[in-house]
Amino acid sequence: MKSSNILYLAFALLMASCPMFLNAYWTDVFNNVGLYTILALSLNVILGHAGLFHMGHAAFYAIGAYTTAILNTTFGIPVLWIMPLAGIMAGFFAMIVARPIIHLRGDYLLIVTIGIVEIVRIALINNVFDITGGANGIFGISRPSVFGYKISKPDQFFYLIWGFAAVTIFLLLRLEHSRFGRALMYIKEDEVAAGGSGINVSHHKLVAFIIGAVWAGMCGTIYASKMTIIAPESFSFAESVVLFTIVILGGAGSIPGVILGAFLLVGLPEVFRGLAEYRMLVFGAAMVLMMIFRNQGLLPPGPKNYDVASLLPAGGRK
Amino acid sequence: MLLKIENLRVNYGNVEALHGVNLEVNEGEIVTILGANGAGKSTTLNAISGLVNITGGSIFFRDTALHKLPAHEIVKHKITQSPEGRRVFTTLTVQENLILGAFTSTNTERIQKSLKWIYELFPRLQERRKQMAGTLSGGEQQMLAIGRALMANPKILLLDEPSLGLAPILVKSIFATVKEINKSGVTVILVEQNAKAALKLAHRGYVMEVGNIVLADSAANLLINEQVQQAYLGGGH
Amino acid sequence: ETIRIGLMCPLTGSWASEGQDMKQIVELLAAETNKAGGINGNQVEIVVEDDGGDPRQAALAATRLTTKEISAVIGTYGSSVTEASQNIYAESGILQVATGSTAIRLSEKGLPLFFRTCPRDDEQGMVAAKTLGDLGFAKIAILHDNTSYAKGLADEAKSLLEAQGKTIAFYDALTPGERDYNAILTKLKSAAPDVIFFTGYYPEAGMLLRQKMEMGWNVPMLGGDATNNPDLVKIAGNQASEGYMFLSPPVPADLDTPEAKAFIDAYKAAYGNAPGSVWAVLAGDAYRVIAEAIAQTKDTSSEKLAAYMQKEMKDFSGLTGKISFNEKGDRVGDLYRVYKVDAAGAFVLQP
Amino acid sequence: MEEFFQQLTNGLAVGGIYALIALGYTMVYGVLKLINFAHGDLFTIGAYLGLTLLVSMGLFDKIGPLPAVILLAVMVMILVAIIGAILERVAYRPLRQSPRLSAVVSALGASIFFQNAIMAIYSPKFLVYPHDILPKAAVNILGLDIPIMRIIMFSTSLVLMAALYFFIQKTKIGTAIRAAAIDQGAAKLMGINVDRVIMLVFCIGPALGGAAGLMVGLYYGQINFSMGWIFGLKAFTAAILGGIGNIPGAMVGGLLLGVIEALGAAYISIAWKDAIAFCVLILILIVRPTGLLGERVAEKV
Amino acid sequence: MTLLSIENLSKSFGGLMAVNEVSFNVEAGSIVGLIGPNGAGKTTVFNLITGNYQPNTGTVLFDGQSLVGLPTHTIVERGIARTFQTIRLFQNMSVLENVLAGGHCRMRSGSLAAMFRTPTQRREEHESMRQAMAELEFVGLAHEWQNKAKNLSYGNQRLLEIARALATKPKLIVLDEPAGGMNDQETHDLIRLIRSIQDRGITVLLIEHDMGLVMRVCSSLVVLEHGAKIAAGTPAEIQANPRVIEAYLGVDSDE
Ligand SMILES: Nc1ncnc2c1ncn2[C@@H]1O[C@H](COP(=O)(O)OP(=O)(O)OP(=O)(O)O)[C@@H](O)[C@H]1O
Ligand SMILES: Nc1ncnc2c1ncn2[C@@H]1O[C@H](COP(=O)(O)OP(=O)(O)OP(=O)(O)O)[C@@H](O)[C@H]1O
Ligand SMILES: [Mg+2]
Ligand SMILES: [Mg+2]
Repeated sequence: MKSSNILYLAFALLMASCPMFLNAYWTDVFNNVGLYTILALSLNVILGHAGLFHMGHAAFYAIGAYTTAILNTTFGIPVLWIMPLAGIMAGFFAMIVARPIIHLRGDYLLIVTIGIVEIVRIALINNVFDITGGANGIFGISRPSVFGYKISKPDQFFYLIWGFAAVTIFLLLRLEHSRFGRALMYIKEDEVAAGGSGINVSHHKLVAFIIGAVWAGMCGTIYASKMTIIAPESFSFAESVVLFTIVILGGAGSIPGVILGAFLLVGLPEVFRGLAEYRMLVFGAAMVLMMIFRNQGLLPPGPKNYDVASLLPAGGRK
Repeated sequence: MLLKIENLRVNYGNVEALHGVNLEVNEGEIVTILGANGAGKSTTLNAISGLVNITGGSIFFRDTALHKLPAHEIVKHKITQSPEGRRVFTTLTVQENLILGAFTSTNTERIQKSLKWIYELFPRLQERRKQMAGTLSGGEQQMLAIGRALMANPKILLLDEPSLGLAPILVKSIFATVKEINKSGVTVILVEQNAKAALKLAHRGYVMEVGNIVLADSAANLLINEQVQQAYLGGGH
Repeated sequence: ETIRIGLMCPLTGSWASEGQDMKQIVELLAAETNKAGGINGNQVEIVVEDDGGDPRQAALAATRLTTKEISAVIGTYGSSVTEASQNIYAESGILQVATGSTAIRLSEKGLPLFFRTCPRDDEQGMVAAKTLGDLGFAKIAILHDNTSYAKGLADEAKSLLEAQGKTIAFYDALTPGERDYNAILTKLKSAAPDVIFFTGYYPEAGMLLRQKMEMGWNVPMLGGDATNNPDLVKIAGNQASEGYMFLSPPVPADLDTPEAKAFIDAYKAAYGNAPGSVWAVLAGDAYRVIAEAIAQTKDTSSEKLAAYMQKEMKDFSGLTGKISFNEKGDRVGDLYRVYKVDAAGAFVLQP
Repeated sequence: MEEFFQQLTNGLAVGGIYALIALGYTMVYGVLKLINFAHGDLFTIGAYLGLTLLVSMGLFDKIGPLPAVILLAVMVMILVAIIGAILERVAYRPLRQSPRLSAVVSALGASIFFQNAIMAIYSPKFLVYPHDILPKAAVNILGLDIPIMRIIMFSTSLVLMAALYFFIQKTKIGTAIRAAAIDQGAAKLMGINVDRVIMLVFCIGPALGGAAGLMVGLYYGQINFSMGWIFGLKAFTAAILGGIGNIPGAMVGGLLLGVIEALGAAYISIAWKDAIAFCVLILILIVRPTGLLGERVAEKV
Repeated sequence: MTLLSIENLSKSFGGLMAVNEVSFNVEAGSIVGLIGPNGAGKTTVFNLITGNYQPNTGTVLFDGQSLVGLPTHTIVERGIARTFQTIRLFQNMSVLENVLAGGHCRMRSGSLAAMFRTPTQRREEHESMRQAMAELEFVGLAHEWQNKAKNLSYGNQRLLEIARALATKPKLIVLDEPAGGMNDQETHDLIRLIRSIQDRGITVLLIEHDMGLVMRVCSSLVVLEHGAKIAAGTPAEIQANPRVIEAYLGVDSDE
């Protein structure tokens, strides 16, 4: 077994035992960390791996959450059944909006994605199609149930959220170490060279967007059923900024980094609660300091391992 | 002695690229540095210009300790460089690039005169003076980089592979120009892959290998040196 | 043994000013209780949590409070923020007395431990429609700011006014937090209404009044209770705000009760000025209601307190008038008054 | 038709302010390629410092409105410039060699810090500039009443833009600034003191932001700690619309954004106005991927 | 057989005709050199072939099919690979990863296959790894496979670009100044490499200012000046062409 796998396993065991010694509040903090971990990992595909400046991820998250809320409250479909559909809706939305803008460079893409999340929020507030409930949002979303077992307490959600996080990490790790994952890294490193090496740049960018959106959409389902009420302000630009920060601060393109980033960005404000009205002040300063001291992010991606020992020519090592 | 480098050490991260280089340049000389890829030639030039931080040793320009000065102060002593990879200001025009070459000078008349001279040297640049430097062809950019370094009327001119990417006819004229400006009193340090041409032009030469000077002699001697012939003059075939 | 009461309020974020006022008032009242020997001899401790004015943070703050052995919780400001915490308190069996959350649906869910000291939007909508009718306006412009509260009030008023046969000449929302509302006022002006009913918050109301005057347009304007804040006049200036009317629960200064007078004096002594927002005062009322219930029942269990508040508390003398609750936990009685700003910028209670 | 022109002037007035903030934004961007999310907060700081100085010094009573405004503007610009320079030194310089987005996160942290620092120092309440210190008169141009203050603000933006454009495009220091923006190492080889140049940019940009803050305070009266966020975002949008890094572009983008918002509010829907503005932005970028005036430099390979 | 056929190709930038009515053919299996003074339009011709620029007029036929209007990656898939005049490697990635980029267009499995690691996907990954190592071996960089591209010496970076291009399994490889920055010894090795590329059945089109190299490896030459073709022929013919001597080669004064 590879050492990184042992690390992931140890982390999983540690996490699984958390609810046993954490009170409801800290369990719930961890739930939030888990949600943000999944969201940030989904953003990481776009921002960290493909290097696309995307600051509107909350839009995809919103689509998923609202799909869940609307289908659940009007047709009573159990939320976990809606989850794949929420992902597909978000992915579909991403495909439509990203296609015409995918060729925009850096900062231009950044403002456009900010624009998208704002347009979505404004549409939700203005009760578009008369189904989003306007500023009130949608309430009365039911709690998920797994094999007839209803999930409502923080420690129950803990296993749902972190279970989903584990699946996400597993799949995204595999994605990262594949032809597709490498293509994104090439694009991030140098688009012209990537195109010149035969990589379809805009196609891969678009697929990255869609994968990120699908995951964010599924995360929206969990969020909606955990809160039981969703409102437009939960999917604002500021929310996207938090996700963006998690990815960059943790280490763009590094899955362990993003997990650590989520712990810090979501956990630190809770740790600072004792500071009352000064907590965000300290938090802002902490962000600057962390960035200065680890300017590639806290855990930047390391070199990848390739098993080429068997392929090396016999006398190849000079 | 115009320039005296003693025991120069430079690190990139944890890796030492120069392990104590000693090099001397007299006023009015053309000195060439030869060496394989990665030997540390460019690093030596960049250390003189102050672009890399040195970890040990000293660089004296007459009595001035260059190693204690930031890059932009070194230029004020009229030491300019045409760097490896050209590094022209891509979104500025050709003329703006050239004018920046004389940034430290305040004498506008002088600047205009230099500009005229560069345009005579490279008529192509005059043709393209309003074009953005980044859209020039490779060779045109090389001309611009050399022209830019000449704009300040340097006392010491550092040329890092000036012939790279230039058409044969231009390579010849560049070498002729270097000779000419050297005659007018400019000291030149020349790094070249085209070792034969460089040695024909230079007064003296140094040979570098993985961060060390391994040979120092007059250019004429180096040209007939067996070791140099083998490694750099294509003597093997 | 100390009695612990939670206070959930926005200490940071865009509503920080409300939250910090709430904290000041509740802590002042608790200090007074303690000085007077506590409740039934027990000292009171206020446990404050910041909800940042954000539903997600509020859910966390609520979960955190549930782990702190509190008997009841006060708060918070903003309906959607309160809503995010409702389930959590309900599931932990903690009495919640909301203070600035006027959305109708909060008390329509059948949560037995949920109360609020503020009135509901439908009540204000009714009063607004009636007031506008009484004042004889026929062509009415309604402007809200797309927040849950303002939109709710605007919708409520709109349907009531339409039922009365009034013309709604304009109905739209501005974006809060901006500085320049000239474009909106220009558009409003071309609709030529008799009156503007603005259901948003005081900063925007102040800017609207001021820019309306600068445009040289003097159409009357009526506001909702979220504009009851002395800063309104500071923002708009005396001249622009003169004649502006708004609906609001009465502020303590306008009540003759000894409790109200004592509170004003204590507040001034402690903080040097009169209390600003009526919503913060309603948090004070929430505290007083809980304290009263504990004192009367000699118990701190949420069920007992809730039962007492619902059934036995009648016309308890609060800082904003008499307080009783109905079976949904809503405050009963017609609370709303009409205020008008005079030339000196003072809020004058209309008869 | 009159309403249309009225709305147009409304839009231009707001746009003038966006433009002024966007100028500082674009300037900093042009050199460091840094999306300075703290720029909006420097704007807020300008507004607060202006108020503090105004109240504490009683300038308007002593020397009359016009000299007072000018003196105030100078003081605010200097102070905000100093804060900007400190910000650069502390939060951005250590990140100059790191990935671009690292500096963006540092800027976001600085923004949160500033916002909460202002709240802690000045309280979260709305603060208000004294009324009636500026002339409220309006002039009638072609049948439209236009407040003098709007004209003053608008022309200030124009003058500052022109001055800045001249400075960046035509002066030696300006060319040095642009050179440092492209290749800091090569700029050093020209004898340019890159640190100084960047420091200078970080004085000018924030000073412009501070001036805009003061203007907003003086004209609209009401300020609060979080107002920089919205204005900063609008300014960023404006800068992108015009082509980021391009000074006339910031001006054009700012004015256009203001006008789109006003006309969108007037003829489509007020509630959707920001969404309309973003839609127009996106459409423009689809057609012109580097903004209205941004140069389309095909990368030469 | 003609592999690449360029006809009346033109490209202007603003008022400048960078490439002006250029026509030439590249026979399958040959090594053709494109030479000319600086700014003559050589790199621009390459960019037109590989889809980095779109021509104003003219056609590029490859294997009988037009390439005009196709995106770069499709052209690579059709079988044209290139290197860049200013090196464009993935600087922060390993040597191996750089070569794997070339193999990308010959692989099929997508993101879902990657997540669920299907047998086909694993086989494909392994095969592309094997091929990448083989290409590194071919250019002599196998021992550097773990190194970051930016830590290679200049000459080795040029070789790595060639390996990456070869990994796309091209029919035609276009090299833009492959010997730039190499000393005589390294240039000598490069000549051998180019010949063995030809031996693999790959056609080569190259730009080079090093006449030693051009004269030794190219079977035919095309000369551009001011965007227009001024001469074409065998190296010996070109070397003796007075117009080419005047515009490009210059007179040898001392050799
Ligand atoms: N920025 C850098 N970071 C890390 N290592 C570097 C850097 N620049 C150069 N090196 C390393 O330092 C050593 C010397 O490089 P230098 O560029 O000085 O060589 P050179 O003699 O100029 O070679 P060339 O002929 O290829 O230009 C090489 O091993 C090179 O890999
Ligand atoms: N994007 C562009 N915009 C404007 N002019 C351009 C552009 N690209 C190339 N040019 C001009 O077109 C001409 C041909 O350039 P090209 O790069 O093809 O030359 P080249 O033959 O490769 O020269 P070299 O041998 O110096 O590399 C040059 O004069 C160059 O300035
Ligand atoms: Mg070198
Ligand atoms: Mg070229």
